Amino acid sequence: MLYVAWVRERVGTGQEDVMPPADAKTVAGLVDWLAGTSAGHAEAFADRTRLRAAIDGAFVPLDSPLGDAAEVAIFPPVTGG
Amino acid sequence: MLYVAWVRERVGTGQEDVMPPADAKTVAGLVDWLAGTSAGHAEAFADRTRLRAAIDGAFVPLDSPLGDAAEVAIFPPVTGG
Amino acid sequence: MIRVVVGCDAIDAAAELAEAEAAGAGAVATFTGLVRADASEDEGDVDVLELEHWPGATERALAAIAEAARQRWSCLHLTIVHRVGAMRPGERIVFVAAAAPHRAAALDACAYCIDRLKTDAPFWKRETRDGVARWVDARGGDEAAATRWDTGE
Amino acid sequence: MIRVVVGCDAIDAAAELAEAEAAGAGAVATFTGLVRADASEDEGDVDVLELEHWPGATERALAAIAEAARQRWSCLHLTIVHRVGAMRPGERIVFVAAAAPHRAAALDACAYCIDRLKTDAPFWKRETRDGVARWVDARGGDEAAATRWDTGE
Repeated sequence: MLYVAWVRERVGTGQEDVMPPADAKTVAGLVDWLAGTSAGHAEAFADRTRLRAAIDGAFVPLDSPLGDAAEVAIFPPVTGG
Repeated sequence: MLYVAWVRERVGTGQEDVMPPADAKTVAGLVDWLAGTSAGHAEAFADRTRLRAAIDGAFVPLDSPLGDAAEVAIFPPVTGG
Repeated sequence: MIRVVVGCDAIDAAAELAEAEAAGAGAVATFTGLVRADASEDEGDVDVLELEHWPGATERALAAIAEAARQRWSCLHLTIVHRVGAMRPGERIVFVAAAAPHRAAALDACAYCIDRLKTDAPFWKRETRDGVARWVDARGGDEAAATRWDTGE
Repeated sequence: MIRVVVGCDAIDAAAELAEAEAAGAGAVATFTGLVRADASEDEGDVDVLELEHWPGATERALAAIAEAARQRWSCLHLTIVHRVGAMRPGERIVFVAAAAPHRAAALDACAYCIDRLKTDAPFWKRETRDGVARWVDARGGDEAAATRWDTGE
Protein backbone atom coordinates (compact mmCIF):
# COMPACT_ATOMS: atom_id res chain seq x y z
CA MET A 1 0.00 0.00 0.00
CA LEU A 2 1.06 3.54 -0.76
CA TYR A 3 -0.54 6.52 1.03
CA VAL A 4 -0.11 10.15 0.01
CA ALA A 5 -0.76 13.64 1.45
CA TRP A 6 -3.35 13.71 4.29
CA VAL A 7 -4.20 10.04 3.77
CA ARG A 8 -0.58 9.27 4.70
CA GLU A 9 -0.70 11.61 7.67
CA ARG A 10 -3.88 10.05 9.09
CA VAL A 11 -2.84 6.44 8.46
CA GLY A 12 0.50 7.30 10.06
CA THR A 13 2.73 5.82 7.36
CA GLY A 14 3.42 6.29 3.66
CA GLN A 15 3.83 2.62 2.88
CA GLU A 16 2.83 -0.72 4.31
CA ASP A 17 2.58 -4.35 3.20
CA VAL A 18 -0.82 -5.90 3.75
CA MET A 19 -2.45 -9.32 3.33
CA PRO A 20 -6.12 -8.55 2.64
CA PRO A 21 -8.72 -11.31 2.95
CA ALA A 22 -9.81 -13.06 -0.24
CA ASP A 23 -13.23 -11.34 -0.24
CA ALA A 24 -11.59 -7.88 -0.78
CA LYS A 25 -11.90 -8.09 -4.55
CA THR A 26 -11.98 -4.35 -5.39
CA VAL A 27 -10.09 -1.23 -4.25
CA ALA A 28 -13.19 -0.24 -2.24
CA GLY A 29 -13.29 -3.69 -0.61
CA LEU A 30 -9.62 -3.33 0.30
CA VAL A 31 -10.31 0.13 1.79
CA ASP A 32 -13.22 -1.32 3.83
CA TRP A 33 -10.93 -3.93 5.29
CA LEU A 34 -8.05 -1.46 5.90
CA ALA A 35 -10.41 0.92 7.75
CA GLY A 36 -10.80 -1.77 10.42
CA THR A 37 -7.08 -2.22 11.02
CA SER A 38 -6.47 0.96 13.09
CA ALA A 39 -8.07 4.21 14.26
CA GLY A 40 -5.80 6.10 11.86
CA HIS A 41 -6.90 4.00 8.91
CA ALA A 42 -10.54 4.47 9.95
CA GLU A 43 -10.09 8.26 10.06
CA ALA A 44 -8.22 8.39 6.76
CA PHE A 45 -10.85 6.35 4.95
CA ALA A 46 -13.98 7.83 6.63
CA ASP A 47 -15.14 9.79 3.57
CA ARG A 48 -14.82 7.63 0.45
CA THR A 49 -15.84 10.50 -1.84
CA ARG A 50 -12.55 12.19 -0.96
CA LEU A 51 -10.39 9.20 -1.88
CA ARG A 52 -8.74 8.36 -5.17
CA ALA A 53 -6.77 5.26 -6.07
CA ALA A 54 -4.14 3.86 -8.38
CA ILE A 55 -3.17 0.26 -9.11
CA ASP A 56 0.46 -0.24 -10.06
CA GLY A 57 0.80 3.44 -10.91
CA ALA A 58 -2.36 3.82 -13.02
CA PHE A 59 -5.29 5.90 -11.73
CA VAL A 60 -8.43 3.74 -11.31
CA PRO A 61 -11.97 4.17 -9.92
CA LEU A 62 -12.52 2.87 -6.39
CA ASP A 63 -14.73 0.04 -7.65
CA SER A 64 -11.96 -1.39 -9.83
CA PRO A 65 -11.07 -5.05 -9.31
CA LEU A 66 -7.72 -5.60 -7.60
CA GLY A 67 -6.71 -8.46 -9.86
CA ASP A 68 -3.10 -9.34 -9.11
CA ALA A 69 -2.12 -5.81 -8.14
CA ALA A 70 1.39 -5.48 -6.69
CA GLU A 71 0.94 -1.92 -5.40
CA VAL A 72 -2.27 -0.06 -4.53
CA ALA A 73 -2.10 3.68 -3.77
CA ILE A 74 -4.79 5.62 -1.87
CA PHE A 75 -4.68 9.43 -1.87
CA PRO A 76 -6.84 12.60 -1.91
CA PRO A 77 -8.04 14.17 -5.17
CA VAL A 78 -5.06 15.85 -6.82
CA THR A 79 -4.58 19.62 -6.44
CA GLY A 80 -1.67 20.48 -8.69
CA GLY A 81 -0.74 23.40 -10.90
CA MET B 1 -8.27 60.55 -48.40
CA LEU B 2 -5.81 58.11 -46.87
CA TYR B 3 -4.64 55.00 -48.77
CA VAL B 4 -2.72 52.12 -47.22
CA ALA B 5 -0.72 49.06 -48.37
CA TRP B 6 -1.49 47.92 -51.95
CA VAL B 7 -4.33 50.43 -52.27
CA ARG B 8 -1.73 53.17 -51.79
CA GLU B 9 0.64 51.54 -54.28
CA ARG B 10 -2.04 51.25 -56.99
CA VAL B 11 -3.50 54.70 -56.45
CA GLY B 12 0.05 56.05 -56.50
CA THR B 13 -0.16 58.17 -53.35
CA GLY B 14 -0.83 57.69 -49.65
CA GLN B 15 -2.85 60.86 -49.25
CA GLU B 16 -4.89 63.23 -51.34
CA ASP B 17 -7.49 65.93 -50.85
CA VAL B 18 -10.65 65.40 -52.86
CA MET B 19 -13.92 67.26 -53.54
CA PRO B 20 -16.46 64.51 -54.22
CA PRO B 21 -19.80 65.37 -55.84
CA ALA B 22 -22.79 65.84 -53.57
CA ASP B 23 -24.37 62.54 -54.69
CA ALA B 24 -21.47 60.53 -53.16
CA LYS B 25 -23.25 60.05 -49.85
CA THR B 26 -21.59 56.83 -48.67
CA VAL B 27 -18.05 55.46 -48.60
CA ALA B 28 -19.01 53.17 -51.49
CA GLY B 29 -20.33 56.15 -53.44
CA LEU B 30 -17.08 58.01 -52.81
CA VAL B 31 -15.11 54.97 -54.02
CA ASP B 32 -17.27 54.80 -57.19
CA TRP B 33 -16.43 58.40 -57.96
CA LEU B 34 -12.71 58.03 -57.09
CA ALA B 35 -12.43 55.00 -59.41
CA GLY B 36 -13.15 57.33 -62.32
CA THR B 37 -10.42 59.82 -61.49
CA SER B 38 -7.41 57.80 -62.75
CA ALA B 39 -6.35 54.39 -64.04
CA GLY B 40 -4.55 53.81 -60.74
CA HIS B 41 -7.68 54.54 -58.73
CA ALA B 42 -9.69 52.27 -61.03
CA GLU B 43 -7.24 49.41 -60.51
CA ALA B 44 -7.05 49.93 -56.74
CA PHE B 45 -10.83 49.92 -56.37
CA ALA B 46 -11.67 47.20 -58.92
CA ASP B 47 -12.65 44.55 -56.34
CA ARG B 48 -14.82 46.10 -53.65
CA THR B 49 -14.84 42.89 -51.59
CA ARG B 50 -11.15 43.44 -50.93
CA LEU B 51 -11.58 46.99 -49.62
CA ARG B 52 -12.09 48.17 -46.06
CA ALA B 53 -12.70 51.72 -44.87
CA ALA B 54 -12.41 54.03 -41.89
CA ILE B 55 -13.97 57.44 -41.28
CA ASP B 56 -11.95 59.74 -39.06
CA GLY B 57 -9.97 56.78 -37.70
CA ALA B 58 -12.92 54.46 -36.97
CA PHE B 59 -13.43 51.29 -39.05
CA VAL B 60 -16.78 51.39 -40.89
CA PRO B 61 -18.64 49.25 -43.47
CA LEU B 62 -18.41 50.46 -47.08
CA ASP B 63 -22.09 51.42 -47.12
CA SER B 64 -21.66 53.86 -44.22
CA PRO B 65 -22.83 57.44 -44.80
CA LEU B 66 -20.00 59.92 -45.13
CA GLY B 67 -21.71 62.57 -43.00
CA ASP B 68 -19.23 65.37 -42.43
CA ALA B 69 -16.16 63.11 -42.49
CA ALA B 70 -12.85 64.97 -42.41
CA GLU B 71 -10.70 61.94 -43.33
CA VAL B 72 -11.70 58.78 -45.16
CA ALA B 73 -9.23 55.87 -45.33
CA ILE B 74 -9.41 53.03 -47.86
CA PHE B 75 -7.24 49.96 -47.36
CA PRO B 76 -7.10 46.17 -47.79
CA PRO B 77 -8.37 43.78 -45.09
CA VAL B 78 -5.87 43.85 -42.25
CA THR B 79 -3.31 41.05 -41.94
CA GLY B 80 -1.56 41.65 -38.63
CA GLY B 81 -0.13 39.48 -35.87
CA MET C 1 -2.77 47.75 -16.07
CA ILE C 2 -2.71 47.99 -19.84
CA ARG C 3 0.58 48.03 -21.74
CA VAL C 4 0.52 48.61 -25.49
CA VAL C 5 3.68 49.01 -27.55
CA VAL C 6 4.00 49.35 -31.34
CA GLY C 7 7.50 49.76 -32.66
CA CYS C 8 10.39 48.59 -34.82
CA ASP C 9 12.49 47.17 -32.01
CA ALA C 10 12.86 43.43 -31.33
CA ILE C 11 10.31 42.24 -28.75
CA ASP C 12 11.83 41.23 -25.40
CA ALA C 13 9.36 38.47 -24.49
CA ALA C 14 11.17 37.56 -21.27
CA ALA C 15 10.95 41.11 -19.96
CA GLU C 16 7.31 41.39 -21.00
CA LEU C 17 6.44 38.10 -19.30
CA ALA C 18 8.24 39.20 -16.13
CA GLU C 19 6.27 42.45 -16.10
CA ALA C 20 2.96 40.61 -16.51
CA GLU C 21 3.92 38.21 -13.70
CA ALA C 22 4.76 41.13 -11.43
CA ALA C 23 1.10 42.24 -11.50
CA GLY C 24 0.48 39.79 -8.64
CA ALA C 25 -2.02 37.51 -10.41
CA GLY C 26 -2.02 33.74 -10.01
CA ALA C 27 -2.17 33.02 -13.72
CA VAL C 28 -0.38 34.48 -16.73
CA ALA C 29 -1.09 33.35 -20.29
CA THR C 30 1.03 34.54 -23.20
CA PHE C 31 1.02 34.26 -26.95
CA THR C 32 4.06 34.87 -29.13
CA GLY C 33 3.72 35.11 -32.90
CA LEU C 34 6.90 34.49 -34.87
CA VAL C 35 7.64 35.27 -38.50
CA ARG C 36 7.39 32.01 -40.40
CA ALA C 37 9.53 31.28 -43.42
CA ASP C 38 6.48 29.77 -45.13
CA ALA C 39 4.21 32.57 -43.96
CA SER C 40 1.42 32.16 -46.51
CA GLU C 41 1.90 29.33 -49.03
CA ASP C 42 4.66 27.07 -50.13
CA GLU C 43 6.17 29.17 -52.90
CA GLY C 44 9.67 29.42 -51.55
CA ASP C 45 10.89 30.86 -48.29
CA VAL C 46 10.18 34.35 -47.07
CA ASP C 47 13.35 36.44 -46.82
CA VAL C 48 11.82 39.56 -45.29
CA LEU C 49 8.42 40.36 -43.83
CA GLU C 50 7.46 44.01 -43.71
CA LEU C 51 4.63 45.20 -41.57
CA GLU C 52 2.91 48.47 -42.42
CA HIS C 53 0.59 50.03 -39.90
CA TRP C 54 -1.50 53.13 -39.38
CA PRO C 55 0.24 55.13 -36.66
CA GLY C 56 -2.12 56.43 -34.02
CA ALA C 57 -5.04 54.25 -35.11
CA THR C 58 -2.94 51.15 -34.37
CA GLU C 59 -2.23 52.10 -30.78
CA ARG C 60 -5.88 53.06 -30.25
CA ALA C 61 -7.07 49.74 -31.68
CA LEU C 62 -4.70 47.68 -29.53
CA ALA C 63 -5.54 49.64 -26.39
CA ALA C 64 -9.27 49.13 -27.06
CA ILE C 65 -8.77 45.37 -27.49
CA ALA C 66 -6.69 45.14 -24.31
CA GLU C 67 -9.18 47.20 -22.31
CA ALA C 68 -12.11 45.07 -23.52
CA ALA C 69 -10.25 41.92 -22.45
CA ARG C 70 -9.25 43.40 -19.10
CA GLN C 71 -12.85 44.25 -18.25
CA ARG C 72 -14.44 41.06 -19.60
CA TRP C 73 -12.11 38.70 -17.72
CA SER C 74 -11.20 40.93 -14.76
CA CYS C 75 -7.53 40.85 -15.68
CA LEU C 76 -4.95 42.54 -13.49
CA HIS C 77 -2.67 43.16 -16.45
CA LEU C 78 -2.81 43.06 -20.23
CA THR C 79 0.16 43.50 -22.54
CA ILE C 80 0.09 43.76 -26.33
CA VAL C 81 3.40 44.41 -28.09
CA HIS C 82 3.37 44.48 -31.88
CA ARG C 83 6.38 44.92 -34.06
CA VAL C 84 6.25 46.89 -37.31
CA GLY C 85 8.76 47.46 -40.11
CA ALA C 86 11.08 44.81 -41.55
CA MET C 87 11.55 41.42 -39.88
CA ARG C 88 13.18 38.10 -40.69
CA PRO C 89 11.82 34.56 -40.17
CA GLY C 90 12.09 33.42 -36.56
CA GLU C 91 11.73 36.94 -35.15
CA ARG C 92 8.82 37.84 -32.88
CA ILE C 93 6.09 39.86 -34.56
CA VAL C 94 3.55 40.01 -31.72
CA PHE C 95 3.45 39.24 -28.01
CA VAL C 96 0.34 39.16 -25.83
CA ALA C 97 0.25 38.55 -22.07
CA ALA C 98 -2.81 38.38 -19.81
CA ALA C 99 -2.59 38.14 -16.02
CA ALA C 100 -5.67 37.15 -14.02
CA PRO C 101 -6.52 35.50 -10.71
CA HIS C 102 -7.48 32.20 -12.40
CA ARG C 103 -6.24 30.32 -15.41
CA ALA C 104 -9.39 30.27 -17.54
CA ALA C 105 -9.61 34.08 -17.46
CA ALA C 106 -5.94 34.50 -18.37
CA LEU C 107 -6.11 31.96 -21.20
CA ASP C 108 -9.34 33.37 -22.66
CA ALA C 109 -8.21 36.99 -22.40
CA CYS C 110 -4.96 36.13 -24.19
CA ALA C 111 -6.76 34.20 -26.96
CA TYR C 112 -9.29 37.02 -27.33
CA CYS C 113 -6.59 39.65 -27.80
CA ILE C 114 -4.71 37.74 -30.48
CA ASP C 115 -7.91 36.81 -32.35
CA ARG C 116 -9.17 40.38 -32.23
CA LEU C 117 -5.97 42.04 -33.30
CA LYS C 118 -5.87 39.85 -36.40
CA THR C 119 -9.04 41.56 -37.64
CA ASP C 120 -9.37 44.83 -35.71
CA ALA C 121 -5.89 46.35 -35.79
CA PRO C 122 -4.57 48.16 -38.87
CA PHE C 123 -1.55 46.08 -39.84
CA TRP C 124 -0.68 44.95 -43.35
CA LYS C 125 1.97 42.35 -44.15
CA ARG C 126 4.22 42.30 -47.21
CA GLU C 127 6.50 39.36 -47.87
CA THR C 128 9.61 39.31 -49.99
CA ARG C 129 10.62 35.99 -51.59
CA ASP C 130 13.47 35.79 -54.09
CA GLY C 131 13.51 39.56 -54.28
CA VAL C 132 9.78 39.80 -55.14
CA ALA C 133 7.52 41.59 -52.65
CA ARG C 134 3.80 40.85 -52.39
CA TRP C 135 1.06 41.85 -49.99
CA VAL C 136 -0.35 39.03 -47.88
CA ASP C 137 -4.06 38.31 -48.33
CA ALA C 138 -6.34 38.23 -45.31
CA ARG C 139 -7.33 34.77 -44.07
CA GLY C 140 -11.03 34.01 -43.86
CA GLY C 141 -10.45 32.07 -40.67
CA ASP C 142 -9.34 35.21 -38.88
CA GLU C 143 -12.80 36.77 -39.15
CA ALA C 144 -14.38 33.59 -37.81
CA ALA C 145 -11.89 33.41 -34.93
CA ALA C 146 -12.60 37.00 -33.96
CA THR C 147 -16.39 36.81 -34.20
CA ARG C 148 -16.62 33.71 -31.98
CA TRP C 149 -16.01 36.06 -29.07
CA ASP C 150 -19.14 38.03 -29.99
CA THR C 151 -21.49 35.13 -29.36
CA GLY C 152 -20.37 34.25 -25.86
CA GLU C 153 -18.28 31.17 -25.13
CA MET D 1 9.60 17.56 -29.00
CA ILE D 2 8.29 16.94 -25.52
CA ARG D 3 10.01 18.47 -22.50
CA VAL D 4 8.80 17.48 -19.02
CA VAL D 5 10.56 18.64 -15.86
CA VAL D 6 9.50 18.06 -12.24
CA GLY D 7 11.80 19.47 -9.60
CA CYS D 8 12.47 21.75 -6.65
CA ASP D 9 14.34 24.44 -8.57
CA ALA D 10 12.83 27.80 -9.50
CA ILE D 11 11.31 27.72 -13.01
CA ASP D 12 13.20 29.78 -15.60
CA ALA D 13 10.23 30.85 -17.73
CA ALA D 14 12.32 33.00 -20.07
CA ALA D 15 14.62 30.08 -20.90
CA GLU D 16 11.66 27.74 -21.35
CA LEU D 17 9.90 30.20 -23.65
CA ALA D 18 13.07 30.65 -25.70
CA GLU D 19 13.39 26.89 -26.09
CA ALA D 20 9.77 26.56 -27.23
CA GLU D 21 10.27 29.40 -29.73
CA ALA D 22 13.38 27.72 -31.10
CA ALA D 23 11.25 24.81 -32.33
CA GLY D 24 10.57 26.83 -35.48
CA ALA D 25 6.79 27.16 -35.14
CA GLY D 26 4.90 30.35 -35.97
CA ALA D 27 2.92 30.41 -32.72
CA VAL D 28 3.88 29.81 -29.10
CA ALA D 29 1.34 29.89 -26.27
CA THR D 30 2.41 29.71 -22.64
CA PHE D 31 0.79 29.49 -19.27
CA THR D 32 2.51 30.37 -16.01
CA GLY D 33 0.92 29.52 -12.68
CA LEU D 34 2.17 31.53 -9.70
CA VAL D 35 1.73 30.85 -6.01
CA ARG D 36 -0.99 33.18 -4.76
CA ALA D 37 -0.99 34.58 -1.25
CA ASP D 38 -4.75 33.98 -1.05
CA ALA D 39 -4.48 30.54 -2.62
CA SER D 40 -7.77 29.09 -1.39
CA GLU D 41 -9.94 31.41 0.73
CA ASP D 42 -9.49 34.67 2.56
CA GLU D 43 -8.32 33.36 5.90
CA GLY D 44 -5.03 35.21 6.06
CA ASP D 45 -2.10 35.08 3.71
CA VAL D 46 -0.24 31.95 2.74
CA ASP D 47 3.34 31.98 3.98
CA VAL D 48 4.50 28.76 2.37
CA LEU D 49 3.00 26.42 -0.20
CA GLU D 50 4.32 22.88 -0.24
CA LEU D 51 3.72 20.59 -3.15
CA GLU D 52 3.91 16.85 -2.65
CA HIS D 53 4.00 14.58 -5.68
CA TRP D 54 4.38 10.94 -6.58
CA PRO D 55 7.80 10.56 -8.14
CA GLY D 56 7.80 8.55 -11.32
CA ALA D 57 4.03 8.60 -11.73
CA THR D 58 4.16 12.42 -11.97
CA GLU D 59 6.61 12.46 -14.85
CA ARG D 60 4.64 9.73 -16.65
CA ALA D 61 1.38 11.64 -16.21
CA LEU D 62 2.85 14.92 -17.49
CA ALA D 63 4.52 13.22 -20.45
CA ALA D 64 1.22 11.52 -21.35
CA ILE D 65 -0.63 14.86 -21.23
CA ALA D 66 2.03 16.59 -23.35
CA GLU D 67 2.10 13.76 -25.88
CA ALA D 68 -1.70 13.78 -26.19
CA ALA D 69 -1.64 17.55 -26.83
CA ARG D 70 1.23 17.25 -29.30
CA GLN D 71 -0.64 14.71 -31.38
CA ARG D 72 -4.08 16.32 -31.17
CA TRP D 73 -2.92 19.78 -32.25
CA SER D 74 0.14 18.78 -34.33
CA CYS D 75 2.45 20.74 -32.08
CA LEU D 76 6.14 21.02 -32.85
CA HIS D 77 7.01 21.38 -29.19
CA LEU D 78 5.37 20.93 -25.81
CA THR D 79 6.91 21.90 -22.48
CA ILE D 80 5.51 21.17 -19.02
CA VAL D 81 7.63 22.22 -16.04
CA HIS D 82 6.16 21.69 -12.57
CA ARG D 83 7.80 22.70 -9.35
CA VAL D 84 7.51 20.60 -6.19
CA GLY D 85 8.58 21.17 -2.59
CA ALA D 86 8.30 24.46 -0.69
CA MET D 87 7.42 27.72 -2.46
CA ARG D 88 6.50 31.26 -1.48
CA PRO D 89 3.77 33.53 -2.91
CA GLY D 90 4.77 35.03 -6.26
CA GLU D 91 6.97 32.10 -7.26
CA ARG D 92 6.19 30.04 -10.36
CA ILE D 93 4.62 26.67 -9.65
CA VAL D 94 3.91 25.51 -13.21
CA PHE D 95 4.88 26.54 -16.73
CA VAL D 96 3.38 25.18 -19.95
CA ALA D 97 4.46 26.10 -23.49
CA ALA D 98 2.98 24.87 -26.76
CA ALA D 99 4.50 25.64 -30.16
CA ALA D 100 2.46 25.03 -33.31
CA PRO D 101 2.23 26.33 -36.86
CA HIS D 102 -0.94 28.34 -36.09
CA ARG D 103 -2.22 30.21 -33.09
CA ALA D 104 -5.42 28.27 -32.39
CA ALA D 105 -3.48 25.01 -32.09
CA ALA D 106 -0.88 26.52 -29.78
CA LEU D 107 -3.50 28.20 -27.57
CA ASP D 108 -5.70 25.10 -27.32
CA ALA D 109 -2.80 22.74 -26.68
CA CYS D 110 -1.55 25.01 -23.88
CA ALA D 111 -5.02 25.28 -22.28
CA TYR D 112 -5.51 21.52 -22.59
CA CYS D 113 -2.25 20.75 -20.79
CA ILE D 114 -2.94 23.03 -17.84
CA ASP D 115 -6.54 21.83 -17.51
CA ARG D 116 -5.50 18.20 -17.68
CA LEU D 117 -2.64 18.43 -15.24
CA LYS D 118 -4.96 19.91 -12.62
CA THR D 119 -6.87 16.61 -12.54
CA ASP D 120 -4.59 13.96 -14.03
CA ALA D 121 -1.21 14.58 -12.41
CA PRO D 122 -0.42 13.43 -8.86
CA PHE D 123 0.29 16.70 -7.05
CA TRP D 124 -1.04 17.66 -3.63
CA LYS D 125 -0.82 21.17 -2.18
CA ARG D 126 -0.37 22.08 1.48
CA GLU D 127 -0.55 25.69 2.61
CA THR D 128 0.90 27.17 5.77
CA ARG D 129 -0.81 30.27 7.22
CA ASP D 130 0.21 31.69 10.60
CA GLY D 131 2.23 28.59 11.24
CA VAL D 132 -0.71 26.22 10.60
CA ALA D 133 -0.44 23.80 7.67
CA ARG D 134 -3.48 22.41 5.88
CA TRP D 135 -4.04 20.38 2.74
CA VAL D 136 -5.80 22.18 -0.09
CA ASP D 137 -9.12 20.69 -1.22
CA ALA D 138 -9.68 19.88 -4.87
CA ARG D 139 -11.83 22.35 -6.80
CA GLY D 140 -14.91 21.00 -8.55
CA GLY D 141 -14.28 23.33 -11.48
CA ASP D 142 -11.04 21.55 -12.31
CA GLU D 143 -12.85 18.33 -13.23
CA ALA D 144 -15.23 20.27 -15.45
CA ALA D 145 -12.36 22.14 -17.11
CA ALA D 146 -10.54 18.90 -17.84
CA THR D 147 -13.53 16.96 -19.13
CA ARG D 148 -14.56 19.69 -21.61
CA TRP D 149 -11.68 18.44 -23.75
CA ASP D 150 -13.30 14.98 -23.92
CA THR D 151 -16.38 16.22 -25.76
CA GLY D 152 -14.65 17.88 -28.70
CA GLU D 153 -14.27 21.66 -28.85
